[in-house]
Amino acid sequence: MAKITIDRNRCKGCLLCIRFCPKGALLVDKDLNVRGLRPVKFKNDADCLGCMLCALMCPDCCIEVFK
Amino acid sequence: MAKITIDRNRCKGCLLCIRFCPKGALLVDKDLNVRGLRPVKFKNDADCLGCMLCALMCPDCCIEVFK
Amino acid sequence: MTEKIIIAGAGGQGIMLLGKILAEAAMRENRFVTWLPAYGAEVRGGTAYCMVIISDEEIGSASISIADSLIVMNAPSYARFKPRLKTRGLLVGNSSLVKHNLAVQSQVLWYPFTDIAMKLGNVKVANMAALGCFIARRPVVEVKNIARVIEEIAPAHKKDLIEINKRALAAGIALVGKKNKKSGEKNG
Amino acid sequence: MTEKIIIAGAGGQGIMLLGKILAEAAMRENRFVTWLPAYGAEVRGGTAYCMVIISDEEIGSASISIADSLIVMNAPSYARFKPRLKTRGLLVGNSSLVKHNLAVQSQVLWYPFTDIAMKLGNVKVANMAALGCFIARRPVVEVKNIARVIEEIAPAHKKDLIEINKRALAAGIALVGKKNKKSGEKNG
Amino acid sequence: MSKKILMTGNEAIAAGAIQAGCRFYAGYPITPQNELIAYMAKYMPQANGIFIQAESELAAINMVFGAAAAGARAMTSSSSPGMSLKQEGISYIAGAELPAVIVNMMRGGPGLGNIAPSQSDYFQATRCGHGDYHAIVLAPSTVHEAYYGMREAFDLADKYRNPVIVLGDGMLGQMMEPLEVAQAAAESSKYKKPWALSGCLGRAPNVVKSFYLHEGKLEEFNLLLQKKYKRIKEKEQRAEVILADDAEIVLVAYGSMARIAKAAVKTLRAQGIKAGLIRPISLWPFPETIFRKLSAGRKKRSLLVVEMSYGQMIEDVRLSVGDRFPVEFLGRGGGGVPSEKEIIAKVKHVTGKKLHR
Amino acid sequence: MSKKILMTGNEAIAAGAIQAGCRFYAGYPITPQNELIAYMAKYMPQANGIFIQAESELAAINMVFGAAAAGARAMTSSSSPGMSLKQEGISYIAGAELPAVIVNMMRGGPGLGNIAPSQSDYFQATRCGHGDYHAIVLAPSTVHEAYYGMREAFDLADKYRNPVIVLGDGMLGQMMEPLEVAQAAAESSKYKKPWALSGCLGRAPNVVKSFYLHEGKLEEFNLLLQKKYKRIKEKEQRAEVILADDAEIVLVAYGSMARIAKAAVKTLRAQGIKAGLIRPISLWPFPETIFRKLSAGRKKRSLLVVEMSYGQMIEDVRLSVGDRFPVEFLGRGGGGVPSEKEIIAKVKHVTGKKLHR
Amino acid sequence: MKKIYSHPQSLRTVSTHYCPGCGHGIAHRLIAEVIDDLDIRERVIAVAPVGCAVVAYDYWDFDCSEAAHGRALAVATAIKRVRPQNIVFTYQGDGDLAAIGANETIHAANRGENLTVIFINNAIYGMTGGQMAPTTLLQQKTATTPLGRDASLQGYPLKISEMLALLNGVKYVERVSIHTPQEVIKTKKAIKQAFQNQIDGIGFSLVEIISPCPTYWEMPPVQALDWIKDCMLKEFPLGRIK
Amino acid sequence: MKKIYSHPQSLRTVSTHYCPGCGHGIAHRLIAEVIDDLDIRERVIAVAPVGCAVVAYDYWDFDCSEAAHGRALAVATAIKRVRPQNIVFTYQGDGDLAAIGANETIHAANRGENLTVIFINNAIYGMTGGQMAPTTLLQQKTATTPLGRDASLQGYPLKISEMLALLNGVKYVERVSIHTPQEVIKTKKAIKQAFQNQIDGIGFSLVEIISPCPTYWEMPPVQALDWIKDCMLKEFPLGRIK
Ligand SMILES: Cc1ncc(C[n+]2csc(CCOP(=O)(O)OP(=O)(O)O)c2C)c(N)n1
Ligand SMILES: Cc1ncc(C[n+]2csc(CCOP(=O)(O)OP(=O)(O)O)c2C)c(N)n1
Ligand code: SF4
Ligand code: SF4
Ligand code: SF4
Ligand code: SF4
Ligand code: SF4
Ligand code: SF4
Ligand SMILES: [Mg+2]
Ligand SMILES: [Mg+2]
Repeated sequence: MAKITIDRNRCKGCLLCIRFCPKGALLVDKDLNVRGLRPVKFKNDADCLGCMLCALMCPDCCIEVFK
Repeated sequence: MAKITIDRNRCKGCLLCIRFCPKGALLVDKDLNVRGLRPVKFKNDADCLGCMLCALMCPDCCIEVFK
Repeated sequence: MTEKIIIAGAGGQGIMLLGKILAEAAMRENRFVTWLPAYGAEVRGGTAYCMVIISDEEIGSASISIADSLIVMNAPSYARFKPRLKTRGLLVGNSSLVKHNLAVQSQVLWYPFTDIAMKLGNVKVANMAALGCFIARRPVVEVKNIARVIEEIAPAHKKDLIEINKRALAAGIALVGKKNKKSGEKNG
Repeated sequence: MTEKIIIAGAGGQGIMLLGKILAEAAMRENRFVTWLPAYGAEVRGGTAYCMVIISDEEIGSASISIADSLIVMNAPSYARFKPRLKTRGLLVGNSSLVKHNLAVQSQVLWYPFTDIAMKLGNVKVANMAALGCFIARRPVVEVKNIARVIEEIAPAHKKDLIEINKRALAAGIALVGKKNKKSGEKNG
Repeated sequence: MSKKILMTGNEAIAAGAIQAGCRFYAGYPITPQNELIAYMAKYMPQANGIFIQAESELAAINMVFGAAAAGARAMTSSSSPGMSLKQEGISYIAGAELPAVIVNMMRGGPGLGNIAPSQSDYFQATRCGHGDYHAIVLAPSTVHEAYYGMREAFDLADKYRNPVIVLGDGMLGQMMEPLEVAQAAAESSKYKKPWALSGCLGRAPNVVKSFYLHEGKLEEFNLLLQKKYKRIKEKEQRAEVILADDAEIVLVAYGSMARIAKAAVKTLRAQGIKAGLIRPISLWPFPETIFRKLSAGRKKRSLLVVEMSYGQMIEDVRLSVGDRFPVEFLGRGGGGVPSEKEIIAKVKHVTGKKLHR
Repeated sequence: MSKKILMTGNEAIAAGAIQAGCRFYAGYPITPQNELIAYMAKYMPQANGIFIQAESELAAINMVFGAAAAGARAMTSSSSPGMSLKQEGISYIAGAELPAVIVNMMRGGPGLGNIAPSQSDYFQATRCGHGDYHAIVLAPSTVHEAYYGMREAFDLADKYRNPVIVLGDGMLGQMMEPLEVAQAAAESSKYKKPWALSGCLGRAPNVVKSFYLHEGKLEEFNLLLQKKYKRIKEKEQRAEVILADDAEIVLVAYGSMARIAKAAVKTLRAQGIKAGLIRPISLWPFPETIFRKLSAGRKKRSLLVVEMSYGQMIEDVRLSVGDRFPVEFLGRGGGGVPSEKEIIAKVKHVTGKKLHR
Repeated sequence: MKKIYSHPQSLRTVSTHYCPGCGHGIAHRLIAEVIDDLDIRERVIAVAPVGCAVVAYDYWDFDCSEAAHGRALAVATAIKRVRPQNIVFTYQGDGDLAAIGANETIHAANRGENLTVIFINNAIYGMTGGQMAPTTLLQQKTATTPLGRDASLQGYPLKISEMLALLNGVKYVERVSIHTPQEVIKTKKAIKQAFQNQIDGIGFSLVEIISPCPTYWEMPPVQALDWIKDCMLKEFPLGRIK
Repeated sequence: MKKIYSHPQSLRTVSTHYCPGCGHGIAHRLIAEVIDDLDIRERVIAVAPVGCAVVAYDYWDFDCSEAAHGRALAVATAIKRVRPQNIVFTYQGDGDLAAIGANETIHAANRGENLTVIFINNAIYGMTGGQMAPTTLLQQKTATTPLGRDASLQGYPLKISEMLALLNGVKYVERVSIHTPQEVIKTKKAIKQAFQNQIDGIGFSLVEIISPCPTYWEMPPVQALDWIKDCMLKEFPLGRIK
């Protein structure tokens, strides 16, 4: 079992993490962050692998991975 | 039978022509030219081939060749 | 009469275009007008703004320190430019994207322009809705001139966009046209 | 007392060195002295010159428009600097390499320095012969100081050159020392 | 009546240049003049002209040297740091007596600084690089003037075979104003260029150069240059003068700054303060004649120089008026722009007038 | 007593720099300063310093930026065209507040010009490149001063964290004069450099930069710079004054030119003409205080500025004295050097004195 | 649960000014990770370019110098010579390194300076608003090639890494990309190698990173990664060049 | 007797300022001969460098422009673009072309400008008095490498012709020498090819000529030619590079 955390206020919504997550474990939040845009969030029920692909691709280093 | 002429006042005495003449047809003049240095001159009795090697090497384009 | 307007929002919200349409319309009315964009590294990170001055006299600085009106389309712009609106100035705000408080000494028109645009079928026309709303309250140029500009500047292959832009403009006008302050208008 | 000397000749004739030795000697006598070379593209095509000023007072310009003395070691230099010698200035000329005429309003010392040097066994010491000749006529510095400089500035591996340079210097001095004008001295 | 269009100052300069017969542009991107190069990229080929994005400002200015040597109306543009890089090239253009136009849309300095508008390259433009040369320097203040000024810039360049610098700033470059574009084409052909390089068919070879090897030759050439500069100084001083005659305080400002000063003058007059404005349009030659004439008017008056810098043009003003009037200064640098309010406050301080509203 | 040696001005500058603790030199060959770079090539490694022949003047000045950022006493040298190429870099050095020394041995311009001595980069040195910055400018006049001035140059650079330009000319660079070299080593270590880049071991990271992205920040920084410049202006004006007190004509000249002017003053005094000399040593800050004080002396006097240019320093003189004295000018450019004779003739012309011999 | 991926120490936890999906962010992070891994944060001196990454010093938590546009390698040369014990690297865009700064690049490389160079090739001038870079692809539309880059007018995409590899002074050149997580991992390895080389005194080492600029490629970030694969890698093949 | 070798028309009959035995003289003459042979004297526009050949325009009898040190190819680019019918060539030394001007060289080449470049490699800065050039050999003593060029400090002799050959825009590169009459003949052929290419619209063509500088090599002219053979050609092999 693994999970990730996202620094939602630094997230720019580029969606690269979503593109590369093998488990579809991320989605776009419908609430705005402080930047006034929609960050991604982790699906709490997701079957996260802790593979870190999302973190590897995040240009804003918003993601931390736990396993 | 061939011969060369040398523009003695433009000659700088670099001796490249002498170095490459296969016939030893040139020598250093003992009279000074207007630059105050010793130009080369053609030995009038020389067995010039008209091979133009002297002219090819002259950096100051002082030599004309006749055949 | 001189009107100094700051328009601000996110990249992609059509901020520059909003300002340009306003400026073009003013030009067609032979007014003095200047339009000044944010530029360079300022535009990274997704913010955009421009400044429009419309006047009956020659215009000095195209840059606005204190604005008569402020149109803000997202939260960071609101935060950034709020202090530059003059006391009792006009604020037109996009409530779809801004959680606003009311501590502004201004006339405020908060409407969900993004939602309105989405309902019209294209999120990109939120800017026209905001423009309509602004112009209805501050008739610095004639609406018909704005409509003409919208028609004229649309690229040939995008003529289909004219209609929806005009509808958004109308929707914006209608918000104020209702002449009631219920929905979004407040005096703070 | 101020003596302005132009020294000129071909590259390789030791023109700069002649000037430097003179200047060094003057420095050892605690005189004010400047030495200014020709430089840059001017030195292409085989000409070289330098200017030396020796004085008891601070020196203004190190550049000499009108010289008190002129030492010329080849023909082009003679042609070039002849006009810059003051009326009744001293000309020291290398008759080995210059076909000179006498239309100069100066004291002239023409000697075949190159031939003299060749006789001494090294064509390169013509400069010292000329220096000796000059200094014998214009004792602006003491001969012993010149000799000291020659000793001191010779590079370690070329100490053997000291002797021949000093001999050339002496030979130059001797030319004038003869105190007759037969050989080369004329008043033009 | 021709149609008005809304254009940025940067675009207006580019459009004005093409309209003036410019057929060669080389430049390197730098904010805040990127709209200029983009406009050139798009429209120069349409005018059968040559557009080159150079590998650097150095390459760009030397391309302009080459194009001008070949007889084309040629220009480049940049902003402050890039302009510093062009200094050697501009000196060569002046030394080879080539006509060329160089645009500098100034930004905040020193160093990389920022991209806000500024006027802190005044010294550089008017006193230039190495050697005793001068570029003619023009400072437009509106989009209209940016556009029409280019024709003048190219004409002056051709007329005097001299580099012309158009000195603007980020604000002028970025802002849009309505512009009525010219209908008639410029008569660039009236300037013949027999000295230009075109191959020596039917004539002796031409040489374009600034190098003088032989003693005295460079000085001779410089004396000719100095004569030319004298001629330019006599003939090409330009300024706009507003309400200066009876003014007790005359503002002096150029470019974008002059717009704000003008607004301040209006406000001050409305408040009963006799303010005026001199707006130098040619910064070199500096319009000193106008300042000299100022003496004829009323005695007790002061000048107030307003700049987006810490005081550069003020030196030319002081050199022009000497001790005859007190010369005051208001300036901000690093991208700061003195506001109308600040100007008015300063005027009131200088004239000793209280704020009466 | 230390031994005297005969040295060129170029070598003296190099030797003086090494003696002053300079341990980084980067330069690109150009006449007339090649002896300087050659000296550095030979002796810098012997002093455990770094010598780099850069690929260009641009590279050289930016290497100096880097070396200064890393905390070294760093310098470069060039001559006029190369100096123009360094303008951007010098502005960056000023903007990043780095101490560095830049030598310009001026030659004839504009363009490639020639290699004769000149003073026509005065404007460039004192008014510099883009942005409102100033380099401190020192102008040595003898080989002795060239040598000892380098210590002062590096000290000023470190003290104010500011670029210092040493402005000489081809004649000073090429000529040899006797020099007594210093025995004691310079105390360069008294200037601590906590801002220098050395790795952030045991401290917060250091950043060396001139860029200010956020609105208002660059202006704030510029205000600090302006304060520093004010301080320098108050404290660092330098000039040599000779016989000016009672002079009816005061010559003003710097560098090599001042030597000739000095000789002229002597000759004039000998002829009974009361001449004096002010020789600015710091060109920026210009020694205006000395000129201001001049008023205290005799009334009827004139100033005669003599330059190897067509009039650059004269502007600073005029700005300093205003209308109080007539300021006359004698100058030659393009490698021409006003002679003692020309100066004397001009003085006599100005003072209305006949030649009495 | 243990944290298996966390924010590197050498990277400050601040928002960058980069556009969403910009490759600079990934490159910054990888450099910070390598510096953490090699434990050299306190010895590192970075030289930031003029380009979108101009304020990289606001993001990295170690000593950093600015350099004038294109001159990073001149600045770095001097820093390294003055402080040979420090680890000095430049971070430069394609405009900075291969256009205005190509001369400084070539000569620092030829001198064999013991430096690390991180070269961000995004085929565009980001900072100034999307003009042609030396590496812009043929047909690619930019602000200064509105009809697409035309070889007959603007020449060909410049492969400066291949040119540099010819020089004796250059010890290591590799071209990598960050368009997939796998390539990101390789990129980190290459960066590490380039730093390790400097630590070991081996000499001039350069990593060219193909990096997306969604803004001026005018496409969403995800699509920009595809464009790298489909277009950029055709012109700029990945792998060890030297 | 017939005159079988005479002074080319395109070369003025004046004395040059070059030192005795300087290779610039031979190169000037060969260019003049080629221009005569191709009958293009009246179409040619030369761009002279800053270097010993700065006043080449005093020796050639056709149109000529100066260029600032290193910028000849920027100047030439513009001249050729403005006047495509003319034949435009640059003549540049190693300092001019490969040090200060390397950037202009590379980018003009990469743009594939239809130009002819004559590159005089004499491994030294002649004009300024014998400092190190990018092409200076290892161990070679110069004014700025008094102990000889040291690879660890000054890097390696730069082979810019080989670098340029990598560029798509470059069509012809050949390295020739003038140390024997046979090589002089080959040099002339190469120069002719480079001009013919331009006439035919083929594109960027460069001839690198290994050329003696007896003065700053500090040897008599004849010995300088031997030094070319014995030393320079080891580092700079002759022949067609592209
Ligand atoms: C001397 C100078 N010229 C031009 C500029 C403007 N400028 C800033 S960054 C840049 C190019 C940016 O492109 P690149 O190096 O590829 O970096 P990117 O932004 O793409 O990461 C330019 C031209 C400048 N700041 N200084
Ligand atoms: C901007 C600038 N920097 C430096 C110089 C000085 N300079 C003139 S020629 C030259 C180099 C000459 O070497 P090269 O190009 O190899 O030509 P060569 O004389 O050897 O033929 C230099 C450095 C200059 N004139 N301008
Ligand atoms: S660690 Fe892997 S599985 Fe988990 S969210 Fe990230 S990419 Fe998806
Ligand atoms: S990759 Fe990072 S910045 Fe982009 S959407 Fe995901 S968390 Fe946000
Ligand atoms: S033509 Fe041949 S044989 Fe005759 S002189 Fe010349 S080199 Fe000698
Ligand atoms: S090659 Fe020419 S210059 Fe040299 S010696 Fe022979 S004729 Fe004279
Ligand atoms: S413009 Fe391009 S390179 Fe610059 S921050 Fe935006 S995406 Fe990144
Ligand atoms: S210095 Fe060298 S390159 Fe220059 S003219 Fe003399 S021999 Fe030729
Ligand atoms: Mg880029
Ligand atoms: Mg060379």
